[in-house]
Amino acid sequence: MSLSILQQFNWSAMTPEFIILGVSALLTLLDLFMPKSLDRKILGWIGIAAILAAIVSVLGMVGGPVTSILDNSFRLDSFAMAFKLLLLAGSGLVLFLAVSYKAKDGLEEYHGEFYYLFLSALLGAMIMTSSGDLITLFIGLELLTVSSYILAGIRKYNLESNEAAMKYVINGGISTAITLFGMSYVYGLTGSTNLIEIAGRLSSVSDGQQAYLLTLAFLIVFVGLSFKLAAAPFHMWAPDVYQGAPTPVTAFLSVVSKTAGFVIVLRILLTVFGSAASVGDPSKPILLEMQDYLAFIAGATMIIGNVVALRQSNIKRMFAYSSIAHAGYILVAITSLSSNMFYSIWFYLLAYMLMNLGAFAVIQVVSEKTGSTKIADFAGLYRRSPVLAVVMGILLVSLAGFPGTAGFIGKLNIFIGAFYGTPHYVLASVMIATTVISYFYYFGVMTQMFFRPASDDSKFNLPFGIIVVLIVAVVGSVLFGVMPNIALDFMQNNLDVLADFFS
Amino acid sequence: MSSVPASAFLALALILFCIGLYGALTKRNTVIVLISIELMLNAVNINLVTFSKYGMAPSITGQIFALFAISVAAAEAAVGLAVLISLYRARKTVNIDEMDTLKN
Amino acid sequence: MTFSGEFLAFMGIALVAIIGGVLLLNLTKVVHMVVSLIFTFVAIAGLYVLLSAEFVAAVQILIYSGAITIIMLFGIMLTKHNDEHEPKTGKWRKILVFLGVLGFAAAVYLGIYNFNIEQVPTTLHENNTMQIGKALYSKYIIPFELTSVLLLVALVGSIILAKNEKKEADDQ
Amino acid sequence: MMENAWLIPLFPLLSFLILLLFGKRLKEASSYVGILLTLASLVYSILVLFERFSEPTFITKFDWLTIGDMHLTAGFEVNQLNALMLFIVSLVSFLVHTYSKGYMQGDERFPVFYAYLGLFTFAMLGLVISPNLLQTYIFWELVGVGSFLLIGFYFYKDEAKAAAKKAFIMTRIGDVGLFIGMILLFWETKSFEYSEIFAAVDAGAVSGTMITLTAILIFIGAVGKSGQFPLHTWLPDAMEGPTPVSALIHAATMVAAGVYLVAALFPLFAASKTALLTIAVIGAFTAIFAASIGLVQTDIKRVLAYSTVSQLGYMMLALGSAGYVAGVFHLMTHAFFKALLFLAAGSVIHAVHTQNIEEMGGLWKKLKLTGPLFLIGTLAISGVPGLSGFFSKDEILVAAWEGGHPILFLLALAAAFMTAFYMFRLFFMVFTGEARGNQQHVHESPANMTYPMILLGVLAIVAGYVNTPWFGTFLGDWLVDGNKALEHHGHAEGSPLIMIAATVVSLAGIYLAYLMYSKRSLKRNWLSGTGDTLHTILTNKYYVDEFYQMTVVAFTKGFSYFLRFIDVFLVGGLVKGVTGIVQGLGAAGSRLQSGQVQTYGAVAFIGLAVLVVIFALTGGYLR
Repeated sequence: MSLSILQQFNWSAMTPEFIILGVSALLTLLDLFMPKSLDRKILGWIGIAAILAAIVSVLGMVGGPVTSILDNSFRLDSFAMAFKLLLLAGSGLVLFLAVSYKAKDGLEEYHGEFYYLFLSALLGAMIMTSSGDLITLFIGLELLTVSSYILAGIRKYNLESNEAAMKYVINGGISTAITLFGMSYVYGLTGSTNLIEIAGRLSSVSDGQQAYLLTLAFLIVFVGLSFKLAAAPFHMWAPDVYQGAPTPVTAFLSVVSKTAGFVIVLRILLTVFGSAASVGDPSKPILLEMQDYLAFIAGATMIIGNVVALRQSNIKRMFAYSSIAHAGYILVAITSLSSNMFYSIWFYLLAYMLMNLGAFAVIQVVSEKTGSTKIADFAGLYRRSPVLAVVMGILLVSLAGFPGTAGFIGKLNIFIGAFYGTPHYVLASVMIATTVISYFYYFGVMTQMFFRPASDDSKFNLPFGIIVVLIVAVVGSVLFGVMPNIALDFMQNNLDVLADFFS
Repeated sequence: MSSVPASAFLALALILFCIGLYGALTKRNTVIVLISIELMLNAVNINLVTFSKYGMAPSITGQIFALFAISVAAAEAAVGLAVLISLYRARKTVNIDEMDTLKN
Repeated sequence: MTFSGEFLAFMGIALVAIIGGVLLLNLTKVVHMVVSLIFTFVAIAGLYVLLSAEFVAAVQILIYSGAITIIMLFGIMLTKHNDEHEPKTGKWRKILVFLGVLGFAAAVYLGIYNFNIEQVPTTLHENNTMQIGKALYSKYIIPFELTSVLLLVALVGSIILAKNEKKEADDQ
Repeated sequence: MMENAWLIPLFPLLSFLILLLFGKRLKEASSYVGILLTLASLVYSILVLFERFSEPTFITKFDWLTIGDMHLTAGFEVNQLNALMLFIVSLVSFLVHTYSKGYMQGDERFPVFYAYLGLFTFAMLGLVISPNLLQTYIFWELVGVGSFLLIGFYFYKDEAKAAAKKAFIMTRIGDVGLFIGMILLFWETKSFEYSEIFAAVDAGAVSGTMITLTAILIFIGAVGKSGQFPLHTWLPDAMEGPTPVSALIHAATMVAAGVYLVAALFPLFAASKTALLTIAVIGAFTAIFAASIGLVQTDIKRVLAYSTVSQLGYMMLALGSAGYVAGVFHLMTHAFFKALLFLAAGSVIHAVHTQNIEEMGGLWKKLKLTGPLFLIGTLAISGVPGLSGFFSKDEILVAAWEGGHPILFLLALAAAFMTAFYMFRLFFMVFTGEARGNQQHVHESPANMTYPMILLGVLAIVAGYVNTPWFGTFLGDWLVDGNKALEHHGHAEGSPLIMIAATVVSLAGIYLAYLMYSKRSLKRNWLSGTGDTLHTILTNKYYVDEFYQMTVVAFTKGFSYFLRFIDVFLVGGLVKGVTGIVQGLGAAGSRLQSGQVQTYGAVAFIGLAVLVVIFALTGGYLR
């Protein structure tokens, strides 16, 4: 394949990736050559500008046809665009948090590295959304993961940060190995890494042993990837890493990284295993046969996340468990495989991004003020800063899935989907029951904020970045709760995910 | 065609994978844990290379995949070690069970 | 199954690889463990040759037996491992993990023990490196370039994390 | 007017927003904002109600959310039930707003209180004009939030905080049922719209078992909200809130929401005999259960709380016996007289600064207005002929009898007896006899507290006459007019014997209370204290007393203890068990989180191994 052939491809489909990659390189150079005395925050603002540019370029491509480069090793379909928008928006908000971040033991000295590593992580996530090839997916995943390891440990003179990074690396390494082990069997049974080719070849597997091996591969890959989702059984790293990592990184891990995890799960599970014949009944794809297992994992994730969250006294840990629980809710949507699955997952991730990032913005402000991340630090927040308390209240209510907020609509979508086809009564009941449990800890924080006296009366001053995040989060949570059709119309009019996902 | 069946290679890979996994989950020294993870990745590579020759529709792709896996493994090892060193600076230990300041 | 040369080579290599792994689990000195694992890595390279993947075999020797093992040794030395003994990590966890490994291995073995796909003659060993190169620079150019980013990130990240700037500042 | 009925809930919302933003600056003037805006709601509701008398149901909706190929709508509807509820809710809310101006005077967080009242009223009004289940559910939850805030208003009191949380969580448990039932119904009928659901049920598109299942699930929601057994325990605890709140929440609005829901979905329930029977049984049981607990309470508000639970049980019994009109009718009269009782109780508390009836007494002379008003409320709830409660209770008893539930009828009759007894016990202990406790500066409440009570007092007397077997059943006829599904559930003609029986038991209850608490010929602490009961019996010369003592009283006492046992051990035990399990799980999960990174990996891997092995053993090709 010569250069001229390479030039034939429609490389413009990769514009958002090129922007991120280019700016990431630019920031590296700038960081090297800028005088040491200059504030590195400017790099953050350049990063934000790059993300905005990437969003614009994605929006510019919305509605276009499916573009495939090099045998699907890069493909731009509606699914890719929809989730790329989520990832970009989430990362943009996280960057706003990051430019306002002032930890006591100084991230200042490392600010430069932070931004370009952050962008490279984002690049990895974006690649995952638009790849139809196992190798590219895997490399994207690793780019995200390795960058995240470093980000988690970037406060290198802070013991907690170091420990968080170490735990992340070890669990991440194991998960990578497990995922790859499963993938290797998928490759072996098809001789291809191209997802669509794989799907084509697998639909005709008739040998019992091969179908069996493939199902094992399904379980292995899924458990390996559940690390990224922070879903059971690979969830236990999350609380420790979330607690130890700097707050913007925690926000990144709990929102962007998790979204990317769902992206790769959807890509691989649906295309590869959605058509592969299963052991027992060749007419039934593996994905359907494995529904019980998925349901079990989803249920366990919801129960563990919500129940253990009750016992937390550290706000970041509590949010770690809550994020585990949210992963469980989304897994319910994957389990039930309803016709609106893509939409409900996308919407849920959108809502989750808004409310979670908003909550992390508040957490960041409060914990910077007090120097710790105890839930008790929120006592009397209403007295000290009514605005902050009300904002946090709205976001918590949304996280709890209360009517009138985006969180409710997200849960409603998933819940309605759970009754699609064969209704999953047990799973739906677990979802509702654990949602009720979640009220206890969300309202625990509310009680602290509104019903407790404050320890001191000092006020908060909110940096610009935090204000932006808070406004976007609150407006979004309420807007999508009251008028959810906005998001839906966008999705339906422009992005026909279901149609071009498998083509 | 070949006197060694594909399943023999696969079984060897499985054994090595399990050894690596067991090491990663039970060894006390963090460096050994990291290297056990490398062993797991190696086992995966054996699978990939085997399939590239004896699998369905043999092709070079498996070897390519293995190469990618090797480079990723190298990157992970490097980062893992760097994290370990910065942790060691603060904690003066490489014992994995002493990393427990973060817990419930 | 005949006792062909290939078979004998496989048996020998497999034996070395597994012994290396088992030694990793059973030795007490950290450095010894790493060295025992070098055997395994080299043996795996031999396996690749058997599987007509000469280039991968070379890379395996270079990267694993060379680079990774060396940085691990460096890591051991830099962190002045203070105890060489391997005291018990929770006994129960060991037992459970062992049972888990057994179950997992058994279940997967059921899937592969009889794995035989009709073998087709391959041309993998002919100009192996060139085939890889061609594929890498055409079909897999995107992941290839991304890998370069990944390695760069790992490089920069490792330097950032491992460098002790406080000390440096003191020296100057 | 009706096409703009959506404005009605918006007035209180506006009040909420204004007070949220400017409450601090407005201070005590906040009350005027709240009062005026609820007055606007009230006036508008009255206009809508009158218009609805002559015009057909008005309904409008628009697309709100599309899921897959389902279109969910939002909008509002004014039918008979909705119009009536709008009126009741806005009236009671307006009166409570006015009353609170006096009652809450001097409270530091006065504007906040009014803001919460506005939010709550908004939610409740929104609830009663919702044309579909989903919208109902959304407002249903909002009502929960409002009540959470109001009950926990005195958050510096630990009991209030606990009560708020309990109310919230207990009703949430019911909501789980409602939500699941709602979604199931959605899948069966492809719609949340009431009208479409009824049409589907009518057309037989839903299987019988599914109707029963969804109806019962939805009823669980009503059980939680309306404090029916076994989810009733939050209601008495919720008395920790300010008294006007109790009048609002526990008389006319939140607790009535459950009854309203069952009434609004009545055609669905009517399609399943099992569902109706469940409702009737739970209702009757709750009625007698709560009444018997009410016999021994010493806190004035708790007595009223249990009586509320009991009266709600009546309404459920009525609905369950297919007495749609009876249930709604009692909902209305109860709203008036119970609000009156709570406000009067608030006035008493305001005067004597205690809630313990043991420390009251002889207030009749000191509270010249509150006393008679309280008496009116007591007479009404006891079912004394001529007052509103009498007619609606009679309607319920007729419905129960005609519905073919003689046992439930007897239970209801027994509960009526108890109600009369404990309400008059309350009345006699508070208002007659010697003053007990420390009552120095007892004075009547200010005008803005007494006027609402007077208005409610008038309503408590006359409201019953809109639907009587004597003068005509206007309400009943109007409620079912033009609604095919409700045709057979209008006013039921019953034997006059029922009315006589009801009168006899209520008078008997009053007489017994009189003997024990006013005339003192029976030792007055035979139930609540550890007095020498034997002695009382021996010295007692009245045949009728001995008769009571041996039969009714002994039975009641035993039964009462039995029910308390159930309440404490069974329900309490169940709740403890569930929380215990949850906490145990939490503790276990928490302990596993030991900080050992390899444990985390091990858990993940063992999880994988278990999944794989299970698959190999069950689903594998080796099977």
